[in-house]
Amino acid sequence: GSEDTNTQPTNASVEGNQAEGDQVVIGFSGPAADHGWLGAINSAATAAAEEYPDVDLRVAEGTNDANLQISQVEQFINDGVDAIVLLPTDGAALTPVAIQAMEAGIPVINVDREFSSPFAARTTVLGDNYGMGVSAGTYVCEQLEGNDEAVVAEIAGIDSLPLTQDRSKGFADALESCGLDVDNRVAADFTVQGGEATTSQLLSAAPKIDAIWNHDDDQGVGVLAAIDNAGRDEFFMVGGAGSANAMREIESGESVLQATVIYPSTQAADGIRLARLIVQNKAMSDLVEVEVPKRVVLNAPVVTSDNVDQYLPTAFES
Amino acid sequence: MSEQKTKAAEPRTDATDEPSSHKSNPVRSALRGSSGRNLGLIIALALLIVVGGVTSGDRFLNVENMLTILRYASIIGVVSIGVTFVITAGGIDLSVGSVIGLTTVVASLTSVQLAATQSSWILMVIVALAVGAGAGLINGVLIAYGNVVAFIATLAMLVGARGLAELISGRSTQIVSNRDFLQVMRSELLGIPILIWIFVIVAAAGWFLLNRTTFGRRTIAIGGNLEASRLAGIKVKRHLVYLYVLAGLTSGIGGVMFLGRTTAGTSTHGLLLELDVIAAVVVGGTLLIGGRGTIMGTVLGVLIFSTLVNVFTQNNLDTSIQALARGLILVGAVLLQQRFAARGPRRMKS
Amino acid sequence: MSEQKTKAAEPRTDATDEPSSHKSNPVRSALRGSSGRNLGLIIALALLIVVGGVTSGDRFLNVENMLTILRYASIIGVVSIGVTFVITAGGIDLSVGSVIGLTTVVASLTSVQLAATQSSWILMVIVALAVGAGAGLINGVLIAYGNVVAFIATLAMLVGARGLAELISGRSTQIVSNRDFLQVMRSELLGIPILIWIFVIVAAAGWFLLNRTTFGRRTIAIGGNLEASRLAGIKVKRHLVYLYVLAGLTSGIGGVMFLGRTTAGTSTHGLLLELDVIAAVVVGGTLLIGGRGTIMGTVLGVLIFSTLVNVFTQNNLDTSIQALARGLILVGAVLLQQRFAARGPRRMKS
Amino acid sequence: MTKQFAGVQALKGVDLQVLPGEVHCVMGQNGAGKSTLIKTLSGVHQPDSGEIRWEGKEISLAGPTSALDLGIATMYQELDVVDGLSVAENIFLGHERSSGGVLQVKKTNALARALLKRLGHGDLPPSTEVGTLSAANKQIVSMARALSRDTKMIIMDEPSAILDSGEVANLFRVVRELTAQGIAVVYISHRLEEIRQIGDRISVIKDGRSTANGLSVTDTPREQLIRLMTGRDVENVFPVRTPIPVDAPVVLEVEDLELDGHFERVNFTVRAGEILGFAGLVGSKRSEILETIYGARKASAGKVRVNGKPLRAGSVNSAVNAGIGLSPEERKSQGLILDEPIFKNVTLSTFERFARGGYLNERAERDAARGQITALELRPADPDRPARTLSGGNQQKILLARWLVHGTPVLLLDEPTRGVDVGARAEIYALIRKLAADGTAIIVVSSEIEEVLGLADKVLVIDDGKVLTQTNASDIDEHGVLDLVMKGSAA
Ligand SMILES: Nc1ncnc2c1ncn2[C@@H]1O[C@H](COP(=O)(O)OP(=O)(O)OP(=O)(O)O)[C@@H](O)[C@H]1O
Ligand SMILES: Nc1ncnc2c1ncn2[C@@H]1O[C@H](COP(=O)(O)OP(=O)(O)OP(=O)(O)O)[C@@H](O)[C@H]1O
Ligand SMILES: [Mg+2]
Ligand SMILES: [Mg+2]
Repeated sequence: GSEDTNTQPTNASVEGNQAEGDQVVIGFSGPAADHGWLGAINSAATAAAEEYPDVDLRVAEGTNDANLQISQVEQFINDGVDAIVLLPTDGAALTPVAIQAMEAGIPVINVDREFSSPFAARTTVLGDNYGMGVSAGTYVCEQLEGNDEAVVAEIAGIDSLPLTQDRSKGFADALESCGLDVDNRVAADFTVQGGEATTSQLLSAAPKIDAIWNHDDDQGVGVLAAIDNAGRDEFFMVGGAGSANAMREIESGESVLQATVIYPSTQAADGIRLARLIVQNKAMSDLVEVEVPKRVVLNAPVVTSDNVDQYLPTAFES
Repeated sequence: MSEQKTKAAEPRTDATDEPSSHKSNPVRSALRGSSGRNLGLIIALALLIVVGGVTSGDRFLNVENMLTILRYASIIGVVSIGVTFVITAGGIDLSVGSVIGLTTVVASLTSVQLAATQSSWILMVIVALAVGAGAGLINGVLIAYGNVVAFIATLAMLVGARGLAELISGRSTQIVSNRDFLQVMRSELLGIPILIWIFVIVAAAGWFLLNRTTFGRRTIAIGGNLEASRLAGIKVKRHLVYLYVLAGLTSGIGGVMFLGRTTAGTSTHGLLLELDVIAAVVVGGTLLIGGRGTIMGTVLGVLIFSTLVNVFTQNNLDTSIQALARGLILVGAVLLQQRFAARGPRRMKS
Repeated sequence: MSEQKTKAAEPRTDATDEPSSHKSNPVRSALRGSSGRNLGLIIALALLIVVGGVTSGDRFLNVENMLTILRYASIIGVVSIGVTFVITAGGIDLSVGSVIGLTTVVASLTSVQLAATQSSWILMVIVALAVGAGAGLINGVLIAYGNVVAFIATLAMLVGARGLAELISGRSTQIVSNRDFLQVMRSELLGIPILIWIFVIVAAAGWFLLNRTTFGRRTIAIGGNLEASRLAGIKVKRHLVYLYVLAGLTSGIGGVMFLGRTTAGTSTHGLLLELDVIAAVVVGGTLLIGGRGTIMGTVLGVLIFSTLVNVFTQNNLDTSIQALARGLILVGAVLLQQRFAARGPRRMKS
Repeated sequence: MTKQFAGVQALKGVDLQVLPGEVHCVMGQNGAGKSTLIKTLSGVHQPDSGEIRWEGKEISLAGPTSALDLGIATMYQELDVVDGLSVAENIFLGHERSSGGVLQVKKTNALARALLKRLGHGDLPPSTEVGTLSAANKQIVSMARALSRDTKMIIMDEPSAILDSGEVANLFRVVRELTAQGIAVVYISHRLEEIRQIGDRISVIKDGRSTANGLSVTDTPREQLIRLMTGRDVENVFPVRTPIPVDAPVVLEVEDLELDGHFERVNFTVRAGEILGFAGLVGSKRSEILETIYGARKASAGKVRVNGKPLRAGSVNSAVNAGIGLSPEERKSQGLILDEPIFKNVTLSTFERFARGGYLNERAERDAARGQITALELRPADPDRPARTLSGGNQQKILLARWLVHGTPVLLLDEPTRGVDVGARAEIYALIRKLAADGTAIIVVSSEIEEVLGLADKVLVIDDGKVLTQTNASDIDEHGVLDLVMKGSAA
C-alpha cells in the first residue's frame, strides 16, 4: 500500500487514523524474551497488531545474537515488507542493516536501544533510561532528606547493556545532587531467579540499608522474595519498569516496595502503531505536525500509592 | 573430551604411587582415590573462606551469611546431585535448567494452584516432580532407545522445554499464592532453613545411592565400560533411562525450591543453570567420560562456587571483574584438585 | 557422554552390514560410512527447503534469500570448522563465542582503529586473529600441559574472556570507523558476498587439512586413541595445543566477520554461539568422543540450522513454538542421520 | 545337552555339541570365528539362521542376560572389567550381593576373597580398584566373575593368553574342579599343549565352518589338528638361531635404568641381530621396563642409548626418532585405533613419510601397508577394513607391520604372540628371526617361558623389578627359570 496515490499528509484525526487503510506488512524483530519486560514487549506488539485489521505483523524469533537479527532484517528487506520495527540486541550492531532497509525504501522504527546513525531509522521510540534513574534517585533523595549517612543500594539489570548503564548513571547523578551515593551495587539479569539470588547476597553483605533501587520489576519478584526470606524491612524500595505485580504491591501499602519508575513495555506496540501511520501516510492526531515525529521519548513517571490506580490498568503482567 | 587422555594415561601414574601392596587397609580403601581430590577442593574452599574473612571480616564470617551461602547453594546443589549420576554413567544433561523453568511454570498454573488450595499444597510438589521426571524420561528414552547422542537429546530438551514453558505461561510470571506452601518452604528446622535441609537430604541420599547400592555400582560400571556392563548382564538401556529420570526428578525438586524461594513460577527460572551445575560436578572430580563420580566432590564444587559469588558481592566487585576472577578460580580449583589427586595416595601410604 | 555406548556398540552393527566382501572398491571406501551420514543430513536439508518452498513460495526460494541464509551461516560456519578439529581430537571448546566477543572488542579499540587508519585495515584483521589465536593458545596449554579437562579450561575461558572484553570496552559498543575495512567486508565477488567466500574458503581449507594432510591424520588418530597415538610417536600434547589455537584462530576470523557485518565491536558479540557451533558439529556427525570428524557434515549441520531459522522467520511462527520446533527438529535430524548412517553401507553394496 | 548352530556371517555353518562335565576345546586359526561363535552362545550376537538347543529344548538368546539366566557364563577374549570398580564389585557386577538394593559390602568382599583364593589368588585384595591391576590380574578377576555365577557351562575365550605357567596350572585346577561338579567348560586356546593337558574333546573351525566335531583329544594327533585348522602342515618349531657376527655393534644400551616403585638398576646391551628375551612371571615388571626404555614412562634414573646416542627420558618421540619401535602389551588400548582402517593403523608412526609438505599420499601409504599385509598374511587382506573387525591375532599383526614399515633398528615386542594361532605364530617367529638376521636388535617379552627360551639368544630372568640373571638362552631351561624366580621371591 505504500504506492498510495495520496501523497499529501492527511490532516489527522483520531477517527481517520483508526479507519482501516491499505494493508501494511510490518516486520518485527526483538531480543529473546528471556525476561519479563521483553516478554511483555512482544505480547504488547502482537496485541497492537491485532487491533488493526490492516496490519499484517511478521514476528522473527527473539534473539540476542546480532548476526541472527541482521539476517532476520535482511529477510524482511528481501520480502519487501512495508515497515520494520526493530528492537536491536545492540543498537550499533544493527545500524548497518537498518540503513540498508532505509535505503531500500522501508521505514525502520527503532525501539528502545538506539542506532548509532541518524540515517538508520525513520522514527525512534525510546524509553528514558537516564530519566528513569534520575526519577528513582530523586524519589530516594526526597524520602531520605536530611539523612546524609543513608545507605543506598542498587540492584541493576544486565550490566553490559547500555540501558543499564544509562539508568545507573541517572541514579548516581540524582543522588549526587542531594549528597548521597550508591553504597552497594549488584547486577541481576532481569530474571526472577537472578533478582532473588543477588538480593539475598546483597542483604547479607549490607546489614543495614535505607533505600534500594531495583531496576526491573520482573526481577523484583525475586528481589521481594529474597527480602521476605531474610525478614528485612528497615528500608524502602523503588522499582523499575512498572509491572502490574509491582503496582499491586505498592497499592497494598504493606510492602517495602513504595514506588516504581515506569519504563513502558508498550514501546514496540507504539512502534507498530507509528509504523502503520507512516506507511499509510498518516500523522499523529493530537500533533499539529503533518508527519510522524522523528523521535519519541517516553516519560519515566514515578508511581506511588498516591497515583497507582491511575497506572495499574495499563501496567504489564510480567 | 580430552579426559580420554587422562583416563588412558593416568591410571598408570596413579599406580606408581601404590604398587603391589596387596594388604587390604580398610581406611585406605574407603578413602580410595577420591580423598586426595576432595582434599584439593577443601583447600580451595578454605582459601576462599579465608579471603572472604580477610576482605569482609565479620560481615562474611557470621552464621547468617553462611546460611545465605547455603541457601543459594541448595538449588544448584540438589540438581547437581542428579546430574552427577548422569555424568558418572558417561552421559550429560544440558536440559536441567530449562526443565526447572518448565516445572515451575506448570506447578504454578492457576488451575494447579487452585486444586492445591482445595486439596493440599503437596499437589504442587507432585506436579513439579512429575513434570521433571517426565522430561527426564523423554531424554532417557531418546538417548537409550533412540540412540540420540546425550548432548544433542538434552540440548533439544533445553530449547524445547524453554519454549513449552513460555507457551504455557504466555511468558508471564505466575505468582504463587498458596500460603501453606510458601510457609513450609520458608520454615526452619533447628534454626536451619528447609531449603538447606532438602539439599542435605538429597546429597546424603545421593551419596548412599551412588556408593552403597547396586544402582550406584551399575551407574559407575556403565560409565566405566558400557560394553562390559552389558556383557555382565546389566540392562544398560533401562538403567540409562532411570538415570535421566533421576536427573529430571532433581530438576523437579529444584523447581519446587525455586517456587518456594522466589514465590513465583516463570519460564526464565533456571536459565543457564546447566553451566553452573556441570561446572560444579566436574570441578568436584566426576569424570566427564564417566566411570568415576563423587557426591562429596560435587557438594564441595557447589559450595566453592556459591562462596565465590558471596565473596564477590561482599566486596562489591564489578561484574566484569567477577567474570574474569571466576574463570581464573575455575582453572585454579581444578589445578589444585589435580595436584592433590596425584599426591593423595602417596601421602596415605606413609 | 553416552556416545561411548554408540562407539562401542554401533560399529558392530555397521559391520554386520558389510560382512566379508574383501574387494577394495575405491568408490565405496571413499564414501564409506560418512556418505550415509551425510545423505541423512542432505535429506534433512532438502526437506527443510521443501517446507520453506511450500510454505513461503518465492519469498523463500529466491537468490537473495539464499544469500541471506548463507551470510548468516558464514560466521557460525567458520568457527564450526575450527571446533570440528578440536572435537575430532576428542576435545571440546566452549569458549569460541566469548573469544569472538573479545576479538571484536580489541580489534575495534580506538588505538587499534587509529593505527589501522594510518597503516592499513589489515592491521585490524591481524589483531583479531592474534587475540583469537592467543586465547586458543591459553586453552591449549592449560589442557595439554596443565592437564585441565577441556570442558573446564574452555568454560573458564568462556567466562574469563567475556569479563575481559567487558572490562576493556567499558561495556560500551565501539563503532568501526575504518571505511576501507568496512568496504572490503561488504564487497562481493562474482555476485557473492565476501563473508560467504570466507566461509567457503575456510571450509575447503578445513576439509583439505583434515582429510589430506598429516595434521588431519594426527588429529583423527589422537581422537581415536590418544594413548596409541602417543606410543606411536606422535607429539600429542603439542598437537593438542595447535588444535585449540586453530579453533581460536577461526574465532578470530569470526570476530573479523562480526566486525564487518555489524560495523561494531562489543563484548556481547558471539553470546551463546558455542551452543550453535557444537550442535552443528555434532549433528554433522563428528563424534563428541573423538576419532571421527567430518567437515562436510559440519557444513551441512550449519546450513540446516541456518535454513531452519530462515524458514521460521518466513512463516511468522510464535517464538515459543519456534523454540519447541527447534528442539524437535534437532532430535529429528539426528535420528534421520543415524538411520542413514546405519543403512548407508548396505545401499552402497547393491 | 546339545547345541546345534549355524550361520552368522562370520560363521558359515558351525556345529558344536557340549556335554556336561567335559572340557570342550574349540580350535581354529585367527579369524576362524571362534569368538563369534561363543558370542552367539552367550547372547551377544543373534544368529541369522540355525538353532541353539539347551538341555534338549530350543532356545533363543535375546541378550547376555538370558544366557546368564540359563547358566551360561562367559569370559570374553577382550578384557571385560570396569576399571573404576573394585575387584569384588567387578566380580559381582550385574548380580550384586545386596539386600533390597543396598550393597552388602562385607559379604561381597568375603565371597570375592573366597573365589580368588580358589583361583590361587588369595593375596589379591577384593577392595583394590581394578584399574590399577595388570592385565593378567584383570584376567583373574574376569575368571572369578564367571565362577561367581551359578553356572552349568562356562565359556573361556583364550583365558590363558596372558597368563604365565603358574597361573595356567591354577586355571587348570579350577577347570577340573568345575568339571567334577558336572559343569561343562568350553575352552578356546591357541596353545596346543594346554589342550592336550586339559581338553576332553575338540571341535575345529576353519573359515567359519566346522571341520571337525567332538574329536577325542587323546586320539587325535597334533599334526592332524593343525591340518584341520590350517589346511596345511606347520612345523611349530622355533627357527634356528643364526650366529651373531662377532663384530656386530651394540645398538641398544640400557644403563642403571630405574623407575621408582617398579624396578631398579636394570643393565643390559643388545647387539645388532641379537634377540634378548625377558623371562619372568606375570607382574615381574617386564612391561614397565620396556615402556621405560621406550620413553612412555619417565625413568627416575639411568640412561638408554641407541647407537651410542642417549635418549631423552620420558620422550617417546625421541625413542622413535632414534629408531626404537614398541609393540605394546595391550593392543586395543595402547596399540590400535579401532575404528580406523588397517592401513592407517599400520602407518600410524610413519605416515609423515608418505607426505610431502604435509600433503598425504594415501595411495603410497596403502601400498606400503599392503606389502606388510601380504608378508604377514594378515586376514582379511583388505587395507581399508576397520581394525575393530579383525580377530585378535590379526590385530597383533598390524602392530608388527607398523614397525616393519618403519624399519627401526630396535624392536621391543611385548607379548608378540598373545592370541596368535599356531600357524601365524610360526610365521611370526620366523619373521622375528629374519629381522634379527637382517641386523635388528630385538627384545621379546612373553609369559610363555618356552617361547622366550626358544626365540631369544640371550635371556634376562626378571622377578619383581630385579634382574636375577643374564644368560645365554641355550644355557637355561624352563625349570631353571622357574627355580630362579622361586628362589628370588623367597629371598
Ligand atoms: N564386529 C565385527 N565386524 C565385522 N567382522 C567381524 C567382527 N567381529 C569379527 N569379525 C570377523 O569375523 C571373523 C571371525 O572373527 P573371530 O573374532 O570370531 O575370530 P577368532 O576365531 O576368535 O580369532 P582369534 O583367534 O584371532 O581370536 C573374522 O574374519 C573377523 O574379521
Ligand atoms: N596400570 C597399573 N597400575 C597399577 N599397577 C600396575 C599397573 N600395571 C601393572 N601394575 C602392577 O605392576 C606389576 C607388574 O605388571 P606388568 O604387567 O608390568 O608385569 P609384566 O611382567 O609385564 O607381566 P605380564 O607378563 O603380565 O606382562 C603388577 O603387580 C601389577 O599389579
Ligand atoms: Mg577370538
Ligand atoms: Mg606386561
